[in-house]
Amino acid sequence: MPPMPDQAGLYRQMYRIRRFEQTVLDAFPKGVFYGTTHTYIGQEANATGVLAHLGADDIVFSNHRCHGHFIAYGGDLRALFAELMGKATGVCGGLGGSQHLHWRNFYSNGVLGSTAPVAVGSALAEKAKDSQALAVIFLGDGALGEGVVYESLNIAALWGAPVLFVVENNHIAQTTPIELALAGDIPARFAAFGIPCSRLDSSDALEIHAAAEAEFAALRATPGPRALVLDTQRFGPHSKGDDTRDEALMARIRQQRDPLRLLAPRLADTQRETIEAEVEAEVAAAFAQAEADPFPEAAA
Amino acid sequence: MPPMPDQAGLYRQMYRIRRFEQTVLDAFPKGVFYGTTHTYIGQEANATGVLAHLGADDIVFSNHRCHGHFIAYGGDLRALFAELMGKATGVCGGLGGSQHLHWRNFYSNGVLGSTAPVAVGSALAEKAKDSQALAVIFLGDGALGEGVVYESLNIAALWGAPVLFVVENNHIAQTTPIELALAGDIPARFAAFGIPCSRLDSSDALEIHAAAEAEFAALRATPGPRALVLDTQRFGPHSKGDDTRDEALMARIRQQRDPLRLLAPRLADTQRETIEAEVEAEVAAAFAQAEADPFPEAAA
Amino acid sequence: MSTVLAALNRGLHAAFEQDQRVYLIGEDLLDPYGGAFKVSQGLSTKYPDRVWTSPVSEAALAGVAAGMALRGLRPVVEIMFGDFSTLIADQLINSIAKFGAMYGGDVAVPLVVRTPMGGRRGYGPTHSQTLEKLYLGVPGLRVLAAHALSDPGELLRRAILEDDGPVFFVENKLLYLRPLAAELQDFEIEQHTPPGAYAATHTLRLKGAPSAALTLTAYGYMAELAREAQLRLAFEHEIFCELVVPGQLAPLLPGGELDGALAASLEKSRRLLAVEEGSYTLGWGAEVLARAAQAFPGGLKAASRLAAPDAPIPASRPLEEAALPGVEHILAAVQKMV
Amino acid sequence: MSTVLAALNRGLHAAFEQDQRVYLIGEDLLDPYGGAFKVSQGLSTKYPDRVWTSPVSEAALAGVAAGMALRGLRPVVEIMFGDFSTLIADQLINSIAKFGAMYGGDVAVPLVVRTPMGGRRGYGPTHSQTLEKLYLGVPGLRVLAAHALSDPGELLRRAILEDDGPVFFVENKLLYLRPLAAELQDFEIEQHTPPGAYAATHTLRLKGAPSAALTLTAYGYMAELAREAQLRLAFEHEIFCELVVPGQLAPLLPGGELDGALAASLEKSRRLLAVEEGSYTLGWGAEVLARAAQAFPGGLKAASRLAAPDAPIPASRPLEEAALPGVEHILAAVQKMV
Ligand SMILES: Cc1ncc(C[n+]2csc(CCOP(=O)(O)OP(=O)(O)O)c2C)c(N)n1
Ligand SMILES: Cc1ncc(C[n+]2csc(CCOP(=O)(O)OP(=O)(O)O)c2C)c(N)n1
Ligand SMILES: [Mg+2]
Ligand SMILES: [Mg+2]
Repeated sequence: MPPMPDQAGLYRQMYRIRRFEQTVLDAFPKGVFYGTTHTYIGQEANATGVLAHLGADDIVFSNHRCHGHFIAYGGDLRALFAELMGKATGVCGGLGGSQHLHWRNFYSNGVLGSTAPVAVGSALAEKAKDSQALAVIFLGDGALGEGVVYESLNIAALWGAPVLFVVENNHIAQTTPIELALAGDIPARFAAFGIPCSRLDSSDALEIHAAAEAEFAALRATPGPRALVLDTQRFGPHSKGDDTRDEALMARIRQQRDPLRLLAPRLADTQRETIEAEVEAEVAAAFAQAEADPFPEAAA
Repeated sequence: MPPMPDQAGLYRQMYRIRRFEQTVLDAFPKGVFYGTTHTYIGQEANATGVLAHLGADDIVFSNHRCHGHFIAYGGDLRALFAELMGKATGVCGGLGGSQHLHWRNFYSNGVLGSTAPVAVGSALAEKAKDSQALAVIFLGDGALGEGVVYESLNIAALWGAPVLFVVENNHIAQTTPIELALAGDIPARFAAFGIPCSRLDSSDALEIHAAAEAEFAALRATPGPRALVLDTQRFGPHSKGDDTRDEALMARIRQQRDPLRLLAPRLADTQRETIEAEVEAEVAAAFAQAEADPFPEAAA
Repeated sequence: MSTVLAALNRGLHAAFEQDQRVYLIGEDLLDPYGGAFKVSQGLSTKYPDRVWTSPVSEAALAGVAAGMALRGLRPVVEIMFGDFSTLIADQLINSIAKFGAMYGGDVAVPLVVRTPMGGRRGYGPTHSQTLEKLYLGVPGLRVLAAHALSDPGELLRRAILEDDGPVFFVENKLLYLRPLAAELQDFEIEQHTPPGAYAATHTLRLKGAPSAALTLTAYGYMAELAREAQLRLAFEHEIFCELVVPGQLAPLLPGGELDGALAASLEKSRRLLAVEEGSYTLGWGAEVLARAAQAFPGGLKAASRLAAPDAPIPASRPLEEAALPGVEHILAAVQKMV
Repeated sequence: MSTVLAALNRGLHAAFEQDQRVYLIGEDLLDPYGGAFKVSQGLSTKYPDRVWTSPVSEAALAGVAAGMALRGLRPVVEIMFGDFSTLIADQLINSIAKFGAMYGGDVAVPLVVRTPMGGRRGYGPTHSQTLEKLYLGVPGLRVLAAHALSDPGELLRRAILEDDGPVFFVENKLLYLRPLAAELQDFEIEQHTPPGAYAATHTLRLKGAPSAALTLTAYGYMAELAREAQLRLAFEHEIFCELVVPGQLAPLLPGGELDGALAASLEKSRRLLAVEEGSYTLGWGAEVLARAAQAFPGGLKAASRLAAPDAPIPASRPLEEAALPGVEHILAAVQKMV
């Protein structure tokens, strides 16, 4: 029997993501940040539940909506704030900005789907080096529109790449509902390339943790790609203030599908409150530090 | 009950393709032709059986292996010979060459898979114009490696394009056997995008004719894409003299899967011989005419 | 006062109204959103059957439009960010731009790919590029660049309705909110339409200025900055320039000939500075300078280019500002040349 | 005598032998075929675990190689025809060439994309192009062009083993069967390696010739034709030229500076003809001429380019021959210039 997941740890991680993202959305109109942002609010359980199983050498490929992935990977809050502010202390020294992060074995890129073959290649490299490391790639439902994703599935299956495709299906791409963008069925798309795919409709970090555990175990036991489709909900706007969805529906969704709300009852109140207070302080400190950090200097 | 197919007509058409292609392969080393060529020998029943159902306004998209498609579409032998020779009287005045043909509603291109969205767009245009015309696109098993094909399947399904995808699965792409190039399953790839797909493993023109008849009927009755996978065999080299397959195996395949050999017993000997003699004369005349045709003049 | 954005939107509406064969395909086109930069707003409400919002599939979008155009429609494709035009490179180069000539000339592919380009918004390396230089040398493709000197909506309308070949239509993001043809009262403007083009080249002179010591040339949003520089050079430094702004970036005149308006200006000034937001090497300015060198074998007194460095565009504001050519950069470059 | 093809094949074998991190991915790589142009022959037999023959998926191949390179391998990608490099444009431009700088500089992407370019074989509009001009202005990407003057296999080996950034390696199809460094006895050859490069620029002078009246510059197979023209110009027309042949097409020197070898030659000849097989507009020659114009503000006596017209390459032999610059075209162009 696998050990019980660390519920308090999962809660803390999700709360860190939530508070980070809320801080970003709140501060953006004040001109503290620059550029664009895509927040992870509502989807925190995905990154948290999945990346809890990551080994030290495993690789993560992420997309435009990468803050949550980065934080769950273990990325530093101050460095992430700083990157969004364009500061010299940012994850990539301010060069990448919100969508282009790299730290250790974590890579994100803003061109949808373009990361799929890169993730497959990285997994194949680790296999060739016999390192036992594997790759996880997060894709949105929208990214499934890109052809290179299917080329990558085919190659991953043919060449036995140790890669886990995680589809975060929040049923929307920017403003386009999935019904207008995706014909057929997501798991069938993986199956058609001979890639085993499981699916979970949940915002419960424990359920996602368990589903991901099974995927990682299978992936470590048997080489070759696998897929996990996580049906989820995006609570906030696509980027900033660009949500065209029905407000009443969104209110209901936020009520029913909040990963924090779902996990909270499992923690003792005092424990939860301690975590929340600690995280508030951590996020506030990270934000303040990043704000005080210097901008990079342009080479002459 | 649909009327019986015109067996003699099918035989004649296939024989025309066969003799055309043999003439090309025989004459190429003599320097009569210039550039490249990909012959259709062994696959004649596909184009012939499928395109027999084409309406006058229907559209055909073809690939590098396009001579058979072009001839079955009704294209002129002399113009095709001339195009391969680079003559002014060629299908495209010598500009396109073997892989780039256009005549009436027939289009081919040499970039694998690139025709898929174009075919879908043409079908959508006809639907928008309410013309009742539909599009047929031929793809090889190898072209299924290209991502844009899957983008096109998705869009075709979402937007209800009246298009028939015909996959000619000859189990090889250039020199690469399908086992090294295609994971999973071809019909499943269409099904994953909600596209009905049927499959037939045959080189019998009558069987293919019947299968295509059902597809065309369904396509005309209900809008939306469909797919037909035809398992087949390429008898000749990929292009010229570049066949790396086992010769004994190929001999057996040529014995068992020859569309002409399969249809011949259905015709009276005299009828068959008459057809063959007529086609021999037709092909020889077309070749001679094309040879006598002038080259285009370069603009100064 | 109208903006470039409003003008483009009007141009699309006019095209839809005037010709039933006009269709729009792209991502997130439906109202109220109306496309990421709002250029397509109102169309899906007014013409629900002719606006097809799509999956995130740029290559197929371009190919689908090609098929529609081959069959007699006049599709417009919106690519959300010009950075993603790389995904349609094959369709553009090996299908769309080729069909006309490679099929022997009896096929037309009347379609317009519209896309925003450019930085200065901190969007980072994959959402800030000025990539049209990749397409300027593609045989069979017309490349137009919206600017604020005359109505870009009318240019777009003509590209959609009157051009029987494919058009790549570039819209700089910062141009969208610029007022149309504003503050031009200080300028004398000459318009010249190159042979085979329908987009005019504009030549701007300050009214009453002495003869120009230098010819600036720029397109799109860069022309706005160049115009500002032109004013400041005159008033702050008493350096008088002419500014030549092409609307059509490709094709250029056959045989390597220099555009007439530019040639006329250089004839007098003998100094050339080409300014662009794209990266330096093989940018638009390279072709401009090459043609100028061919046209003036005796040589110009000075010829130079200002462009972004050959590096990804940083997200950080100070880094991005330093990288992309601005008014100050132009002032400095011109001062060094005269 | 060795050919360019044999040299490239040797270079690949040497790279595989010298470094376990070298992998090859591409279409139809397995022996006995060994790739459509046979450059990869023998590798799959000798290194079966490191040669991965692939589906027809160019974009994914490039991306897979990027991932391999990020994780410490040194992959080589074979794209069967350079015409299909359009399919990897996004991976090249928005991933491969960007990762290094956009991630803040601590990431390396050591990979080589090898691909044949060029026409003169009647393959038609989608299999005959010379498209490297699309990639010469891509920040972060090195573009090398094999030529027959020195060992292109050694250049390839160094690109694979010693370069920590991405390389786009161009091989003209007609070059494959050219003998290596043949018939150079009539020439005095100077080699000059530009700063930051490892591919030398070669300057060719006819032994004992008087000072050059014109500088020819060309790369790849075009350099072979230019050399032939150089000889014929001397012997048939008594026109003496220097020929400057770069091995590295991009990046060029920062700040728009002209390559030293070219500058030195022009300093004397004051006439420049850039010759390339790609299509005219924004071809390689545009950047060469632009830099020359900047470097010689006083002007050259003549500056010109010879390139294919801005049109698809016809399949028909006489049309293709007329379209692609050949020796006769060079002779005519030079005679007009001196
Ligand atoms: C190739 C490409 N096309 C378009 C975009 C613009 N874009 C950014 S995010 C997005 C929607 C993505 O939807 P999805 O993949 O479902 O992720 P989500 O935003 O829902 O997390 C789009 C269209 C892009 N970044 N890349
Ligand atoms: C995009 C692209 N990549 C590679 C090629 C080179 N090529 C030409 S035909 C071919 C194999 C095609 O196989 P398949 O689609 O099965 O068709 P078949 O030749 O078997 O009829 C390849 C790889 C090409 N034409 N286009
Ligand atoms: Mg989504
Ligand atoms: Mg095949």
